[in-house]
Parts: sequence; C-alpha cells; structure tokens
Amino acid sequence: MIGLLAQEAALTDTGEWIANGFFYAMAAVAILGGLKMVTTANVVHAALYLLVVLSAVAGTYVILGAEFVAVTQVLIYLGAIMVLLLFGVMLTRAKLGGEEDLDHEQRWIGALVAAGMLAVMSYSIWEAFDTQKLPGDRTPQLTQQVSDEIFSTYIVPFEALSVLLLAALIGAVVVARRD
Amino acid sequence: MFAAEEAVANPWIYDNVWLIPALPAASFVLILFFGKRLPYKGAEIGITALLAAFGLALIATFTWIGDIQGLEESEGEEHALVTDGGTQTVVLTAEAGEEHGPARGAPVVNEVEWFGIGTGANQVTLGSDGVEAVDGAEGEEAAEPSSGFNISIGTLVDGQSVMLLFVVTFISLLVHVYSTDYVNGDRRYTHYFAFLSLFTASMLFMVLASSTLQMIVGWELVGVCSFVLIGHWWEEKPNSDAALKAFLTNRVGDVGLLIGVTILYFAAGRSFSFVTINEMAVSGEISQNTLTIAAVCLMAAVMSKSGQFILHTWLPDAMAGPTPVSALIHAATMVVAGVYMIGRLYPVFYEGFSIAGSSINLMAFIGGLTTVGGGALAFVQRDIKKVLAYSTVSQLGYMVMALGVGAYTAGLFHLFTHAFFKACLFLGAGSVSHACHHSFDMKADMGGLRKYMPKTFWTFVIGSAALAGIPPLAGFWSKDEILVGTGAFPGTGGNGTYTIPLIFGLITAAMTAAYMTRTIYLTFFGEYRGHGHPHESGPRITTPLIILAFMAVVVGFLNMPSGFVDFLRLPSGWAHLFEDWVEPAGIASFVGVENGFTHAKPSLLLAILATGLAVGAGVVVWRYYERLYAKDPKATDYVDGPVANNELVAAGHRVLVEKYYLDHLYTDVIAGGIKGPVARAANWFNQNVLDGVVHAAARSSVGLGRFVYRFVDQGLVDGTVNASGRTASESGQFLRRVQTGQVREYATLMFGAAAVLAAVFIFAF
Amino acid sequence: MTSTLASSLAVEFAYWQTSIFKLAMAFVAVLIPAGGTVYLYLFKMVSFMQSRLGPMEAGPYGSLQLLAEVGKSAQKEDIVPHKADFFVFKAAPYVVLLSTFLLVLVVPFGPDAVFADYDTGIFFALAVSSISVIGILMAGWASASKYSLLGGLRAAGQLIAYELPLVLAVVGVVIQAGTLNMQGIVSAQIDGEIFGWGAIGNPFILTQIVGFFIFMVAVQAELTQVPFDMPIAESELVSGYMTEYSGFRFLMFFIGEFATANIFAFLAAVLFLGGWGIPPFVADLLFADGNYSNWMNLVGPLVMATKMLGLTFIVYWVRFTYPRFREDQLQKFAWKFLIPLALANIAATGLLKVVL
Amino acid sequence: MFLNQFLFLAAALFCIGIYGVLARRNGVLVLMSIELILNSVNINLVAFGAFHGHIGGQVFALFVIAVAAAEVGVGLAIVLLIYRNRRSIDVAEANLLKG
Repeated sequence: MIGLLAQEAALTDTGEWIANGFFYAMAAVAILGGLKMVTTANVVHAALYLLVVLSAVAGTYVILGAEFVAVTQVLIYLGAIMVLLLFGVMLTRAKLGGEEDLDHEQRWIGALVAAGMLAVMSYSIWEAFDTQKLPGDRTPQLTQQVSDEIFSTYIVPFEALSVLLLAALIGAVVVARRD
Repeated sequence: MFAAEEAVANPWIYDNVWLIPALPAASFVLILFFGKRLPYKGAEIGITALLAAFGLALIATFTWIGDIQGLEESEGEEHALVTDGGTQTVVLTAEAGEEHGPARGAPVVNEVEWFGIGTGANQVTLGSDGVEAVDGAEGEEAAEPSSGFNISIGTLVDGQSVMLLFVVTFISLLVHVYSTDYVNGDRRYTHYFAFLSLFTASMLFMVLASSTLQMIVGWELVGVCSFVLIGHWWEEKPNSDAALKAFLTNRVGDVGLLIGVTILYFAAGRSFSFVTINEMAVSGEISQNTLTIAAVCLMAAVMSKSGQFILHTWLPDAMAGPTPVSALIHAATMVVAGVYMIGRLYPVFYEGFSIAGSSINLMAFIGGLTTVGGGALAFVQRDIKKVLAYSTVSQLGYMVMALGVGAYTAGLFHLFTHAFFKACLFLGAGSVSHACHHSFDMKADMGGLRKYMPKTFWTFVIGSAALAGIPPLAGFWSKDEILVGTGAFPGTGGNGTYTIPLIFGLITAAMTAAYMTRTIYLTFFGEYRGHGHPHESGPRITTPLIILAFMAVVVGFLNMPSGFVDFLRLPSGWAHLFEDWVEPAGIASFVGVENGFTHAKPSLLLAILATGLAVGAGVVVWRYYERLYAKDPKATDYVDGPVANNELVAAGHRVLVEKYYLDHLYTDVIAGGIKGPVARAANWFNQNVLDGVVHAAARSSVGLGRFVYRFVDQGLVDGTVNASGRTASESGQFLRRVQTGQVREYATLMFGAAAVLAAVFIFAF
Repeated sequence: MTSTLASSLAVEFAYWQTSIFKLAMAFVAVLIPAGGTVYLYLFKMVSFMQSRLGPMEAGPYGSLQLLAEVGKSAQKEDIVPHKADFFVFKAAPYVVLLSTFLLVLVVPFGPDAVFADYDTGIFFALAVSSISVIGILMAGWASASKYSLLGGLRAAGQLIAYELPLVLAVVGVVIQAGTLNMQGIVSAQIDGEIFGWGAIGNPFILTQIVGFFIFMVAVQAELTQVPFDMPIAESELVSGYMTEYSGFRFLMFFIGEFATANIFAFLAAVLFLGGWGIPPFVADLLFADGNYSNWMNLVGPLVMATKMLGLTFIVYWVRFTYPRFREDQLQKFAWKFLIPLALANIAATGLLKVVL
Repeated sequence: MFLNQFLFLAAALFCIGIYGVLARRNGVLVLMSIELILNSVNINLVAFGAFHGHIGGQVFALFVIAVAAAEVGVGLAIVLLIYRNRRSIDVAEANLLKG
C-alpha cells in the first residue's frame, strides 16, 4: 500500500522525498531481512525472511518505474518460487524449533569474503557513479513497451529461455522421480 | 477476411484455402485429446475432418477450373493475384502469354507476415520483383526483400497445388474409411488415426506452402509422421528399424534440401517465395551455375524423399507400417512430395539442368535408372506389398524422368493417375492379406484367391492393368505422354532428344506389365497355398477399392490428345483438359521464351509399340507361371526354370534378391568400411611405424642408458630426484586438504579470489 | 473515485486525504460484500435449499446473526498452541487477509471509481492472489499439528495446481482485449461489437465461455470451496490448516475466505461480464453523453454488486451441491484437463485474434 | 535519487547472499541465498535500465526471474533427491568431489 502511494507521489515534483523515504525504508527492510535470513536458526523463518526481502525488492522496482517487473516478481517469486521453497522445506522435515547445525562452523571465512567483496564493490561503485542522478521522470513504463521490446529485439533470448524452461521442467521431473 | 475492401475480389476459397490443412490438423489435436473417449475411438473425427477438407478441396478444384475456363474464353492477359493481409495487388507478369495459346491461371498467393527481424514492425514484404502494384495503396510498403529478415506464411493456389489438394484429400479420405476396418481392434487405434490426420495435414500444408521455408516445415512434418506410422507396431524390431531407416535416409536428402533452399534464398535476393524464385530463375537473374548447384542439392532431397536410386532403400522397408499407411505414403503423400517439389520449383531445375534441347541430364538419368532398376527388383519379391513398393519406386522414377526430359505436364499427370491406381493396388493388397491371416507372402500363403474374393480380384486387376498401361485405363494415357515427351521417337519433337530415357521407359513398360502379371497370377490364380479359409473383406474395405478402381479407369480421359478426341468425334474442348488446368503460369510464362519447352506431338505408332510390349511381356509371364504351376500346384519356390538351370540368370537373380547389394553398401561398406580400414590403417601404422621408431629409440637409449646410469644417474640425478619427489609428495599432502570436495569451500575460494583480484585491478590500475 | 466527488463538490482533496478515503473504501468494498454474501448465501440460501429456516433470532430474519458471530469470536480467548511457532502462527491470518485487500485494489467499480488503475491491473490481481498460499503454508506449519501440516501441504499443492489454469484462463481474455489494464478490459467489452452489432457490447463470456468455465472452476479450487475442500476436509483433517486457530484469528481466515470469494467474483465480472458497464443501448437510453461517466461512477458499483451476487451464487450453489474430490482426482483434473483445455483456449484465441 | 542508492542496496544484498551460500549447510538455505544474489542482480539491471532510459534492463530482469524459477525447480529436485538418498540436506555431506 505504501509502495503504491510512493509511486504516485514520485510522479509529482514535491514527491521526490517520499520516494526517497520509501526507498530507504525498503532498503532497510531488505538488508535487515536478508541478514536475518542468513543468520536465523530456523529454516522456515529463513524462507519467510526471504519473502520479506523479495517484497521489498519489488518495492524498489516500483520506485524505478518497472511496474511489470515488480508484479512479475510478486507472481513468480512470492507466488511460485517461495511456495515451492516452503514446500521443499516442509517435505524435508523442517523442525519447528531452531536447529543448531544450520551454519557451517567456519562461517567466519564466509563473512570475511562477503565483507571483502562488499568493500571492493562499494568502493568501485562509488568511484564509478559518484552522485549521478536517475532521470527525474520515472513514469511507469507500459507493459506494452516491455512486450514490444521482448518480441522484437530480444526474441531470440526469449525463445532460448522457453527452451531452457522446458529443459528445466523435464530435468526436474527426471531428477525427482521416485524410481 | 477483409472481403469488403478488396479491389479485386478473390473467390472465397482462395483466401480460405488454409482451412484444408487446418481441418486435419485440428482433427489430430482433437483425436489426441478426446479420441479415446468417443464411441468410434476418434475415427469419426478424422473422417469428418477429411470429408470437410475434401469438400473444400472440391470447391477449390472447381473454382480453379472455372477460372481457367473463364480465362480461356476471355483470352485476357494473365495476372497474378498477390494478396497481402487485407489489401491486394494485381500483378501483370512481364511474359504475358499471347504467343502460346490460351492464357492460364497464375498462382494466387495469400501471405501474412509471420515475423520479421531487423525490419520495423508491420513492414510488408512482397517478395517478388515482377510485382508491380496497381492498387497503389500498398505500393510504397513493398520493401526491398533484402532489408532484413522477414518470414511470411501463406498459401499458394495454382493448378499444381489444387490438383494435389484433390488427390491427397480424396485418397486420405478413402484410406481413413478403409482403416476403420483394417486396423480395427489395434491397441493404438486412436493414435493411428491421430497421426493419419496429422500426416494428411502436413502433406496439405506442404502442398499449399507459398515459400521454400514453409515447404521445409511441411516436408519435415511429413517425414516425422511417416516415421511414426511406419513404426506403428514398434514392438517388433524390424518395424522400428524400418521407421528409423526411413527417417535417417530422409535426413540425408534433407541436408541437400537445406543447402539448396539456402542457396536459392540468397540467389533470389533473400527471398523464400516460390513466385520470386521461379520468376528470377526464368528471367535469368540467377546465374546458370547457381541454379545448377541448387538443383543438384534439391535433387538429393528428391532422391531421398521420392525414393530415387540410390536412396530408395528405405521405401520397400517402409512396408512395415500398416497397409493403409503404405497406400497413403505411396499414392498421395510422402513419396510424391519430392516430385511435387520439382514441379513447384520447376524453373530452377529446368534452367539448372538445361533441360531444353539437351539429350540427357542428371534428373532424367536418375529417373530412368530408378524406373528400370526398381522395376527389375519387383520381379524377385515374394511379399506382395514389396512388389508394389518397388513398382512405386519404378513409377516415381518415371515421373522424375518425365520432369527431367521437360515433359512437365506428363510427369504431374502420371503422379495424378498413379495416385489412384497405386492406392487401389495397395488397398487391394491389404484386403488380400486381411483374408490370408495377415500374411503378405504371395508364394507361401496365397494363390487362387479370385474365387474367394471377387471384388478385390477385379479391382486389383483393373489397378494392375492401369499400372501396366493397358489402354484405355488411366496409366496408359500418362505413360504414353511421358514416352512421347522424351521427344526421341520420330515425329514427336519434345524439348530435346532423350533417347536413353525413351528406351528406359519402353523397357519399364514391358517390365511393369510382366511383374504385375506375375503378382496377379501368384495371388489370384492357381490353387490356394495358405491355410484356413480366405473370405472377401467387408464393405468398408471393398467400397474404397471399387471407388479407386473406377477412378483408375476414368481419370486418364482427362488428358486425351486432341488427335484422339477428333478421331472419336468428341467435343474438341475435351482434349488435354488436365494440361490446361494444371500447367501454371509460372511455367507457362516461359513457354514463350526462346528454347522454352514445347509439348510433344502424340504418336499413334509409339502408343501401339508400348502397348504391344506391355501385352507381350504380360503374356510371356503368364505362360511361364501357367506351366510352372501345371507341374506343381503347391510350389512355393523356383522348382524348375532358368533360375535353377542357368548360372547367369541365377547370378542376376541373386543380385536382384540382394537388392543390388545397396544395403550392404551402406551398412557394411560405407558405415563398416570407414571404421574398418581406418582401424586397420591405424593398427598397421602403430605396429610398423610407431613401434619401429620406438624400438629403435629404445635400443639406442638402452645403450646410452647403461652409460649414463653408471656415471650420471647414480650420483648426480638420484639425489635431485629423490629430493624433488619428497617435496612433491609432501606439498601434495598439504594441498590435499584444500580439495575437501566441499562445494562451499570451492565457492569460498572463488569469491575470495574474485574479491582480491577485483581489488588488485581497482587499486593497481 | 475521488476526482468525481471532488469536482461535484468543488473541493480539492490533498493527496493524503484521497489516500485515506481510498483505504476506508477498500475496507468497505471487502467487508460489506463479504458480510452480505455470507448472510445471504451461507446462512439463508443453503437453509432454504435444505428446507429449513436458518438463523431467525438475531434481528429480523436473523439478519444480525453475523454481528453476533463476530462478537462471539472476538471475545474468545486467542489460543496459541504450546509448541507452535508463536510469531508465524500469529502472522499467518494477516498474510491471508493482506492478499484479499491487495486484490480489491485494482478492481474497477466505475470509470473513475477504482483504487489504483494500474497498467498491469489483472496481472497484479493474479500476483497478489497467490500470496494467500504463503499464509496458509505458514499457518499449517506453525501450528505444530499433524492435521494442520497435512492441510497446509494439501492446500499448497492444490493452490499451485489451480493457480495455473486461473492465470491461463485470464490470458484468453487479455489476448482478446489487448490489454492487462482492468479498465481497458471493461471498455473493450463495452465498446466491443459482435459482428458489427454493438447493442450489448461484447461481454467476453460469449467468446471466452471456455475461459469463464475454467476461471470459475479454478476460483472454486483457489477458495477451497467444497468440491475442492481437501485441505480443510473436516472428516479427515478436522479443519486442515485452521485446526489450531480459534477466536478472532479463525474469524480472519473466515473473512479472508469469503471476502476473497466476492473479490474473485468481482474479477470474473470484470473479465467476462463487462465489469461496471451496462449494455450500451441501455446506457444510451438512460444517460445523456455528458453525464455518462459521472452516472456510471454511482451506478457502476451497484452493477458490479449485482454481477458479483450472481457469480457468488454459482460458487455457493456448487459448494452445497457436489461431494468432495479425492486428492488424486483433484490434481488430475487440474493438470490433465483444465490446463490443457486452457492452453487450447489460448491457442484458439490467439489464432482467431490473428486471423480475424 | 541517485543511481548509487540502488547499486549499494544491490551490492549489500549480493554480499549477504554470498555469505549465505558460504556459511549455510542446509541445501534449501543455500538455494534461498542464491535467490538473493539473483535479486540483487535484478535490482542492478532495472536501475541501469532506468538510468539509461532503456527498457532492455527490465526485459533482462524478467529473463532472470524466469531463469530463477527454472533454477529453483531443478535445485529443489536435486535437494529432494539428496534428502531421499541421505536423509539429510546438509550440503557438507555431499563431498564426493573430495580429492
């Protein structure tokens, strides 16, 4: 709901700060949710935190005027992928309370590597784009524009993608068969 | 579609001719999904769809004929109608045919753009250089064909495609009806009908294709369907082998097809359109050499699809499928695809092989070879279906030969007549085997059947007589026209003097009559040699037989020479109707060009000669078998006679039985031969050259080694080696711990290294 | 919605005022129809079908029965099972309800009477409708009860299976209308013509009758209404994922279920019955050109309500008529019948769209 | 609004995802972390698309979402298979690559 307000607000001249505020809220939610996701001791909780992160990311798409991508994110990620993951979690007997051995004992190496990457990336992002601004007019792009682009310029990747999905479908069935 | 706005209204059927392939295609889907639940297991859907498609094909045929008659009356200039989406342009072809008698209908092309790459959306491409917009509205949008990559999908209606629409829907309808009895109770009854429908749909799709690309789609679909249907009873190994063989042999030719189409695409200024390619080939815009290469490549496709020597081997094996499928494959759909393609791109072949004025070319030669070679093989078969299969090979060779000598109409006319009597013969063979407990062996399980199944017998005899070219049945007219078309017989004057094809043709005429007589004798005369009691088949089998036999009698009269018509005092309009209807403007347009092909003049003498040969050969064979079975009524093999007594004949017989050793050539010599000698050569090289070198090196090094051992090795080297060995071993032991097999740790290393590398790049440069 | 109001009252509303008004109206649009249909159909219609009177005590003809039920539920103790995952258990009903409220956002009730007129309207609706599955899975898992977990898993399997035909059925409409926008779909139907005859527009139920059938069946399954109520199945799973819930949280699930039924009926009305539109010839008779838009903003919600009542009637009618599917039949029906049928429908629609 | 805002968010999510992949033992959790990484890539794609006023960014974000769906399908199938064979989805136990 707030995201929708923010998107409408962003279209007005005075609404920039709303959009900014909304973005920082979303970013905070996403990062906190992400951190909780990788540290929590409960698999289902992790999945739910991921859900929160994905919703927040959908919110940032809305700010960027990518309405169709945002809705697709909700439909595919929240509606399909997350349900599938939760399904998988439950099928593999997730315990109700926490589990101790979810993390590797040498996770500090992972943390070190991740922190190192973050440092390098932040530095290079800052060097490269400094204070460059996004265009002021972020009117949501029409679905038709997206579809026109997919079915003209990107028709070949699109077709390749359909083949990939088919292969994944068959692959998943073959891998998970019970015989 | 947009009938109201059209400048020149096409007849409804021309715009909606796509319905004809769409109906069987829809039937395929419906049968697949709902077939098993229906009272007749899906057969009713197929038959209904085919009935509707046949009705539409009839409408198309009569509309087309009406157009031709109208054009003939008005003697107007010819124009091609090119419809594009909704608007239409009338095209005046440059070569309007005043010089060559009545103008004929030009192809009606209906195209919608399927998709384009690299051009703006909605760009319309009329892929024809000779196209000149009269309508004006769309004229500017007729983009250069070279600006990007557009694929149109559409239909092309002309005499040739209308003729095949009629034949395919007609035969397929009869085959559907026939199959309801013949495969009754089969475990994959529903699937059988589904694929029968799809087979028909793909063939119709190919027939109506307006571009080479579309034709390839249809061509491959036909191939896939034939694969499925030939292997219908795939549980038995030979059947699935036959299906694979058909499919793989066809792939060989498909390579040629793809290359040929690609060459033509670029040669014709990036166009797949038949009309464009043909017009450019005729007008000389594509160089002779290009056309020759393209024609040779396409010829490979024809050889595989239409069973020409030396790629014909799959065709007799394809008899493994159910008999109605064989009928459909041989009469109407698959094997005529190649012949149809030659006709469709005839200018390419005509120019590419310089058919006019020469006396032999690749196409005529392959056709002639096939017709004689296939005919000879038919003599030694025991399987009635194989006789017919080799007969088909032979007759296809006839058609290709006809097209090769420039007798275009004669070739297509033979395709037309052959469809009816060959379908009749195949279905008859099916009926016979139905009676003889599903055996096809003429010698072991048949004989004397004329008493038990008179309807099958008489229709089979009519079909055989038509095939053998006994006047006045259908085969006579078309075969005679081909013989005349070679132009080698005195006084006929065709496009060249093709003496060798004429001789081949005459030999085949005699052979055809001979092996068909043999077949009839073995099947229907003498005493019954099988077991059980044969009986006449049911009405769903005999009715199609009777219809087809009737057609085999009458269709020949569609193309009587005018001399004959005058002789019988018939209306002069009855002469060469087929020629008027089928010969398209694309071909007609270059009849007027210098050195273009002309129609040969029929010769009574040649007709009498060919008929005499056929009758003579038939009589000789008849006498032979009569005497053979007089000695032993139950003979199932050659008890006596030249094969048993004469070494030379026996050798020839062996060659024929082994099918010219072609299968051995492919499996043993080519496939086996490549791997065998290569392996042997490698072995020899290994044994002699490499080993020799190694041995020599070894001997010399042993000497050297002894020397070195004493002085260098023991002292200096050993110490170093041992030290380095220990180092390697210990460092390996250490590094082994890195290789934990944990994907996670590899990922850690990877990401860590990436971070470090990135940092190095950022800060160092 | 508010712009008309503003222009007629000659008042400028601030952005936040508009937003709050919309939020309030969203509650109205969800809760009033839910209460109405529950009383009308769940209490009364089914009683009449079964030859009894139904609730008669609270209010005239028992019309206040629903308030009584709400009051009863609200004062019950909010029990959380001992071993349950406290937070997830409590949050699950809200997720289900959130999906319901997000759904109503894009439903147009008039030319301007819409909460958010998104370019991707129907797509958005389908996307948020799938969120409720997550709430159900959360409820099923967090209850620490075998019945709940089984119910949750069954629900998830069923909702995944029927989400597909639901989406695919809509695709046919989208192809025909040429837009994902709900207003666009409505106006495509109002302005449409049937072979040049435009008196009743072109409600897509005529051309998309197959899509309508698939949509309604899938809706029935998405709502876990009776022929598809394996996840709840009282006789084997007590009450499925809702087993451990009581009091107000149970009520929220209840509201979520029945309000979603109404909103799916709204969606079906928009997709197949012309939405808020009335047949053009009636509109021509009733409203002069200038006033059409204003009038429709008032009449539109009533029209929508009427169509919704008709469609929910079908849902409840089926619910009280048919016996329950078996689990394998249920899955088979979705994967082997509905989805191929929906795909065939899409193929046919696409083909006809290109050809015609 | 700055472009950097989005890029930093994406970088943060990316690194969190990497930490998840490196630190978690549970196969499903690793899959989830990969989803996080893919999402951060999507943010970048969409942000750059908006930055350059080009819609291709969105198109590729859509492609990535579709690929993610395929990835989860196959990934979960593998995890389920491991679970069925070993009664555990600890990725640390799947170490047949061990040298």
